[in-house]
Amino acid sequence: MADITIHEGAAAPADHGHDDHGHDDHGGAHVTSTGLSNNKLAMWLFLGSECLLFGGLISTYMLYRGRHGGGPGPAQVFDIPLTSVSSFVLLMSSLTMVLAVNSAKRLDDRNTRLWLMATALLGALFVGGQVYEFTAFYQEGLGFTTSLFSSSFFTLTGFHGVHVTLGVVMLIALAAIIGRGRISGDKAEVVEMVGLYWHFVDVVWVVIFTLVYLIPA
Amino acid sequence: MAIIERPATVPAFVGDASASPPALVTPTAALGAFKRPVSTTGWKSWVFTVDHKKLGLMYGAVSLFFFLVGGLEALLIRLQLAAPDNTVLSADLYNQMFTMHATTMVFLFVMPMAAAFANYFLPLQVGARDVAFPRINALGFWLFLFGGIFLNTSWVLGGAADGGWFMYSPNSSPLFSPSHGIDFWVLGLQITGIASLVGAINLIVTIINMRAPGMSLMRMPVFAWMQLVTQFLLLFAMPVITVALFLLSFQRNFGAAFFDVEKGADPLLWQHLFWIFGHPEVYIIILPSFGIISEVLPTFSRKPLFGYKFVVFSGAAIGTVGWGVWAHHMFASGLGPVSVAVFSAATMLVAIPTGVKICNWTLTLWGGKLWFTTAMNFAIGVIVLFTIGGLSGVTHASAPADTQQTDTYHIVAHFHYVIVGGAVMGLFAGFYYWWPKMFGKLLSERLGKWNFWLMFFGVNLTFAPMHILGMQGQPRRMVVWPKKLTGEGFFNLGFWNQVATVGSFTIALGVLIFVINIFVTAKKVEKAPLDPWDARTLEWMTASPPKEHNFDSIPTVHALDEFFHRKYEEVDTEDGPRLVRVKSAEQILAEEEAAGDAHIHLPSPSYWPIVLAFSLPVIAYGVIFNLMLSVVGAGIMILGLFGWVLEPSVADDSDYDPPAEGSGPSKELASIG
Amino acid sequence: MEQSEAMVSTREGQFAGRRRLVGLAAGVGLVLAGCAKNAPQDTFQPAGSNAREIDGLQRELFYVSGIVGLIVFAAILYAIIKFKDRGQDIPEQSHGNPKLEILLTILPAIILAVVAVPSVAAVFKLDKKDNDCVINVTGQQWWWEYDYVQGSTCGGVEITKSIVTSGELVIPAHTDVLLRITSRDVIHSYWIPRLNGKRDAVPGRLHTLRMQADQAGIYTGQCTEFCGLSHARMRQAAVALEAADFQTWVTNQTADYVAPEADTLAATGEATFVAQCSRCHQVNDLLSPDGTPVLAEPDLYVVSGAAPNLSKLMTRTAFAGWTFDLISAECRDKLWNAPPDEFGALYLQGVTPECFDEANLRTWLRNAPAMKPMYADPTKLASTGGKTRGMPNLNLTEDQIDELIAYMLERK
Amino acid sequence: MFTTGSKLFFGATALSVACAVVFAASTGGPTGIMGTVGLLSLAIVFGFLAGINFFNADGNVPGMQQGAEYTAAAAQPPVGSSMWPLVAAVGVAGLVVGAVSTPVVFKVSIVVVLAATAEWMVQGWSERASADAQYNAGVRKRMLHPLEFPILGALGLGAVVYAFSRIMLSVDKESTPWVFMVIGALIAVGAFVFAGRRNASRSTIVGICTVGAVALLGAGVASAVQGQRTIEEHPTTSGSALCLEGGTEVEIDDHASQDVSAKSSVIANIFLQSNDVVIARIPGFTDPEDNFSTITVPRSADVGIRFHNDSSSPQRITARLGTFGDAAEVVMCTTVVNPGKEAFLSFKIPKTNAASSTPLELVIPGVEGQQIAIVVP
Repeated sequence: MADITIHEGAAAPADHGHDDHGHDDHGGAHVTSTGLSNNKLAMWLFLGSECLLFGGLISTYMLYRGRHGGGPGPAQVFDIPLTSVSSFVLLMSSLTMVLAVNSAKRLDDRNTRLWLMATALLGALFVGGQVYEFTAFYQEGLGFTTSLFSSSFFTLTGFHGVHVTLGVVMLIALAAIIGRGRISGDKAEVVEMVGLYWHFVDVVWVVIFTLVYLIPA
Repeated sequence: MAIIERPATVPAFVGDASASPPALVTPTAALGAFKRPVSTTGWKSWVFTVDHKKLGLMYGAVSLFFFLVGGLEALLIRLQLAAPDNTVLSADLYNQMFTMHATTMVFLFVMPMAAAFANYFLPLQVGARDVAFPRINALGFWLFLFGGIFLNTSWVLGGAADGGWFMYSPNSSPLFSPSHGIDFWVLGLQITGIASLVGAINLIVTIINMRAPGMSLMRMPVFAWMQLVTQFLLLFAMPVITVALFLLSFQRNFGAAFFDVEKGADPLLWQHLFWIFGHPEVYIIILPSFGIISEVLPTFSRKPLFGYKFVVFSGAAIGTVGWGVWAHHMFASGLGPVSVAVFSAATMLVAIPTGVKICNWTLTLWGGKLWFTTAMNFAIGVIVLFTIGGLSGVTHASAPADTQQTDTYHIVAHFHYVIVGGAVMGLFAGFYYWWPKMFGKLLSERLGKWNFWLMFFGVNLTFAPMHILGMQGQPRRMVVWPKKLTGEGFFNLGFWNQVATVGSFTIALGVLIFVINIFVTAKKVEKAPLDPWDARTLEWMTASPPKEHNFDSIPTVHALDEFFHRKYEEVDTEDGPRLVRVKSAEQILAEEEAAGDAHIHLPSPSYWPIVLAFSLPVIAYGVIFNLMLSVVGAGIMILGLFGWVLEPSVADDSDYDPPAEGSGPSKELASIG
Repeated sequence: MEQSEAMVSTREGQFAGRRRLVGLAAGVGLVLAGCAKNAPQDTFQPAGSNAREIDGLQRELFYVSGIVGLIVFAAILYAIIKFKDRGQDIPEQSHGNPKLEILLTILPAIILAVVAVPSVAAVFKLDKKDNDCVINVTGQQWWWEYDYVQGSTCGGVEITKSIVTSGELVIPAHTDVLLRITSRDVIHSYWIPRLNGKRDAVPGRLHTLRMQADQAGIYTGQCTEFCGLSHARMRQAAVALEAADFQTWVTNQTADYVAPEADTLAATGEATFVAQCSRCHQVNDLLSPDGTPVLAEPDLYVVSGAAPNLSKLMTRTAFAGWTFDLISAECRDKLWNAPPDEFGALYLQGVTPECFDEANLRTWLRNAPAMKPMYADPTKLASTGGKTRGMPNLNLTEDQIDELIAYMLERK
Repeated sequence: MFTTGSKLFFGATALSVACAVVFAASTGGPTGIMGTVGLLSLAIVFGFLAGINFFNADGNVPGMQQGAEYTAAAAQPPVGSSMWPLVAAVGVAGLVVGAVSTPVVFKVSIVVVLAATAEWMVQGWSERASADAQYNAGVRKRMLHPLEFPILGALGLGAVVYAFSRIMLSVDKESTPWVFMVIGALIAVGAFVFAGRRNASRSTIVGICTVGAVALLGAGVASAVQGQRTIEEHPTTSGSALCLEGGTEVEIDDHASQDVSAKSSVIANIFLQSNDVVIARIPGFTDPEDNFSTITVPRSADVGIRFHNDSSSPQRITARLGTFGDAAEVVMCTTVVNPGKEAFLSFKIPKTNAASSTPLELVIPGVEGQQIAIVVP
């Protein structure tokens, strides 16, 4: 019985193991119609969809940012120096993420894990900063239900915070899985995928930081 | 002959027990739980399956069930409206009924039924062995099922949603709709929304990345093209409704201010978000049906689709322009004249690609050799009914005219012609066309004709009078209509209301006959021929129903309508060139089998999709009744997610028990990885 | 023509074709001949300049659509008869004809451009806001309230004193009137089909809509944006009056309160009204027994914060969201069908004892929520802090109802 | 088939059902419902696991029987050591301590005991799975990793977030960016240093990281104990005193004009002209220059006016919305608007003019004798 029959002049189709989440147990890259791996394509599509999610939330915020009734408004509560630092920390984490992807491509497990953990820590720091910011705002009289401004602000930045948190969980899990050698296939691609997500979350934050914090000030 | 590999354990307990027993126990005995589910028969093979065909069938069965539910709701609505000041339904129940009728039909029937066809036939049409992410595919199905069930449990848990499927704020706020119905609606749609989103990503990747060698995008069947456009629309439309639903549920459940007018909220925010989703949604509903009839019409006309490229590009154009017209649902909302004028003009623009499609279908019939099967009847029915719906749509693309027509029965007539006449009839064309492929048996054509004509007349009888009702001043969403506003003469509005009610029961009769047809066909012993319609596309180039791995060898594609061109060749005769059949479907299949691949790995079934999907309704019930339950649900979800992530897509050898009978050569362990 | 001859001459295979033709013919016939006569809300019978503008556009659209539809159906019909499988050869596998396709793309584009231009023009034409008469129209669950903006000059009558009315919008004929539409709770939509298209009443926003009636008469309408439980029972009418009649109407609306004669049933009714109804319903200038003015406070009892002003209830012909008639069916028909020159006089009579249809009002006073579904069950008002949406059941005795009806009959 | 696993889960299912019944019977009120629902959910989860286990084992009776002598306890390799008994013991001790001291310790101990029991149970079970120790470890991992990973990850993330936010809340507001920067820089620099020194021993890195983590956590806990700095609520612009007195508050909010998004929705435009005369213009009337001194507003409806400050000084508009009954006068105002700017004010008047003991009007504090009467019919 013949092994995989390759038709004349044609690449072998993706005939085995259409894996989710990069668990390629067969080794060897898949041949896809576009040459782009399924996982990466799916991640791009997902991020495209996420753009509209944040687009909707940002639009809501832009519509409502001036409507704070008698409650505190953006000019009163925002602490621009702090948020600038936290934005910078998040941007730094993008840098460490790039280094993680580089290490993964060089098949350097040790540094991959190191950079992943550094990225995760910076991300956790950002989330911590957001928790601090929310707590402070709340105590300054800006509750979730106070005004349209507050509801849309907390929803927008909260959604972003949840995305960062999920990203941190992914990074930690990835570092752990690499450590246990559970990824037998193309590690670099998995790291790259998480990296794509992480960069996306950072870019969204740059947009939010600009539109929410900087422009009204 | 190709086989699906089923690794044996090392070593296997097979055959006689007296042989010297091997040293280790079998995985099942040892592990019990947490063996991967690998059975190919029985209920486990369905519940844990990741096979796109099984999932497609389950999608179909479940949406058909919801179709009957939604239809029942429609009949109750029509019964209530059969007489002036009728009392079949109370006002409260009526409001719930029309809300759930629309929600069920759109989200639980037409969309998932299109997903059923996409699941089953996209991989077959593009020559793949499965979708790109089979477990995500399973997740999508279970989310849809659980979301649908969740949504409908509201009937017994304090009443269903009563704000209309458009759920305009502030009528949807707790002050004006205190029952939990809207909470169920919001969370149910979130759950089915996730299903649509993951399904969209999966199918797009499948279409873009997993086409058979030689199948360039412009050699793809139109159904695959229309699904590609649909899935892109879903990909971008779903997050918008997700945002809207989040805002609403934060308002209802956590006191956020988004739609609180006293705090300065603008109720039009909801309308914009809803319709930015809602209008692409219209094309999400209709494009799969366009795809189906673009398969059916050429097959039964025995010639290729007229202007393939134009049909494809007009589909893509509809998908693009469809994003810029949402505000035509809001012409009476007070947007201001400039926006109204712009959106009015943009809306008319959408009519152009739609017109192109209708012309191309008609021209596909032109000069063909038409075979009027039931599938063909339904497809032609789509052209006719959709044309009516499209043209009445043009009458309210004009904003001033729309201010008279919107929220009247004229609109109800318009979109039912489009959705029932366009989408649902198209899906029925798909049933009759692909049934032999899915089940290996032909649906009865005799019952099918009854089914078609009852539905065709029923649709016209129900919805044509609604044009008149609307233009003569009967608004929508009215539990009663008063005698004093019906006018005079025999053809007064009361008469047309009764005609519409009779029509709705005619449609119901048609659907009943379809259901009967399913059972009659299931009892039938006679098998369908391999290629009953002399079809044109790849899905017919395999067994009926297809083997688990779809194709023994992945076909190489040389042309649009590959299968047809393998069967027919042009031969020169004295009367000029003639198409002559050179091969039968059976011969082609035999060739493919002979060249079959030996080692085909299919992804293994998995527990995790259903576990993960199950967690979401638990969380949702928690949001409504008690957040502690949400915590439990979140726990299940995290468990499911990590279980999923840590699970290889192909089961370990050790998960397989020894094959039941002998370890013949076809079952022997192939080398893995 | 040609197609149908082809059909007649073809003997075989008309199964599909003939039915389709019959269906089509029936459909067209229905649309042409099947309309109700004198439907009060018929958009094809405009009675004012704005509605006429829309009607012209609408008819053009229907003709264009109809013709295009007929051409498409004829082509389909021809194709399915002509090209039925009669054993002919499998046709040439042609993939289309680009030139034809481009033509078929441009053609609809031209047709649509033809209808788009007048549509866009009409949008701006209908949006003009130059008026001397402005009326606030406020929707709430489930009725409409009107008040006339001070400083307006309506049909030559200057509005200097507040007029608050509900259900029936009284406007001068031949005059442009601007409605400023808003809402107190959810979104409603104001629609008088024979005078103009609809405009949503959105809380927190103010939308304008012009009304103009060619002649005196009554033009009915309904709320057309789904607004909750009793959406179907939220109706309204516009009543156009000639200038002199309108002057009379305004004078009557702003006239001083006339207390019932002492010791009549109506006088007892006044006391009952003060005790039972005046919490929410205002009767202008009504005094309580101790001489203080009686001021309704619907904001304390009703979610929307408003209840219909009953000072001149019997000048209107229907109540409770203009759903239930105050006058008998014969009187209603007579009024609705009155010629324009007689209409004003007939309308200004208000509800006369001969025409009064007591049954509706009586049933309403016995138990309003049973007659029109409303959220007024005191045990189920947790989410609104005890406020009702609509009128609750007041558990009035039959005697009290008699008194109230007697009192109400004099409010005109 | 009743395998070891299925027996365990059937037992757990039965136990949780029993617990639910007992709990439902013994505890009333919302707690009772909450707890019962929780326990029943647990029962469903266990039932599900039991079901999988039970049904999946059914095809393999012969295998089990044949292999019985090899799966019997005697045939098993000796079991390894386990830390879980110790952890469980500590947990039980914590329970006792917590019961007499603080509830927090008690609750934490419950979690510890439960976690230890679960781990112990699975470990014990997996060690009997087969004779192959490596294989057994795989079985254990497969079962527990989906639980352990997320819990440990969440704990780690939660600890960092908690500690850091507590530190930030306790230091001065001015210092927060610096603290943030320093901790962020430490992480980044640390990562660069470790990445460069490939020869650094694993234990060194782990040691340094541990010290860092302990320091962060310690600082966090210390900050939490010390308590946060005082954070004051922002004053709000409502309140009649501020509105009626004129003058300026500390911050002028030019962005208040962003409120003016629904331009078509204002019931009147109020202009403070350069000569300090106040006029109202009402959209909709033929002559846009018609100046009104009254505006008619429907009662109980949210309406908006737009205030245009065409004068040369910063001004605000104040709406005096009546005095009803014994309540104080209702007064609303915009923030102070700079010359040439505009602001939006929306209000809702619940009752008619007649019900108010003070006039309803729009005034500019500091500009005398100019008002627009509000008519509420």
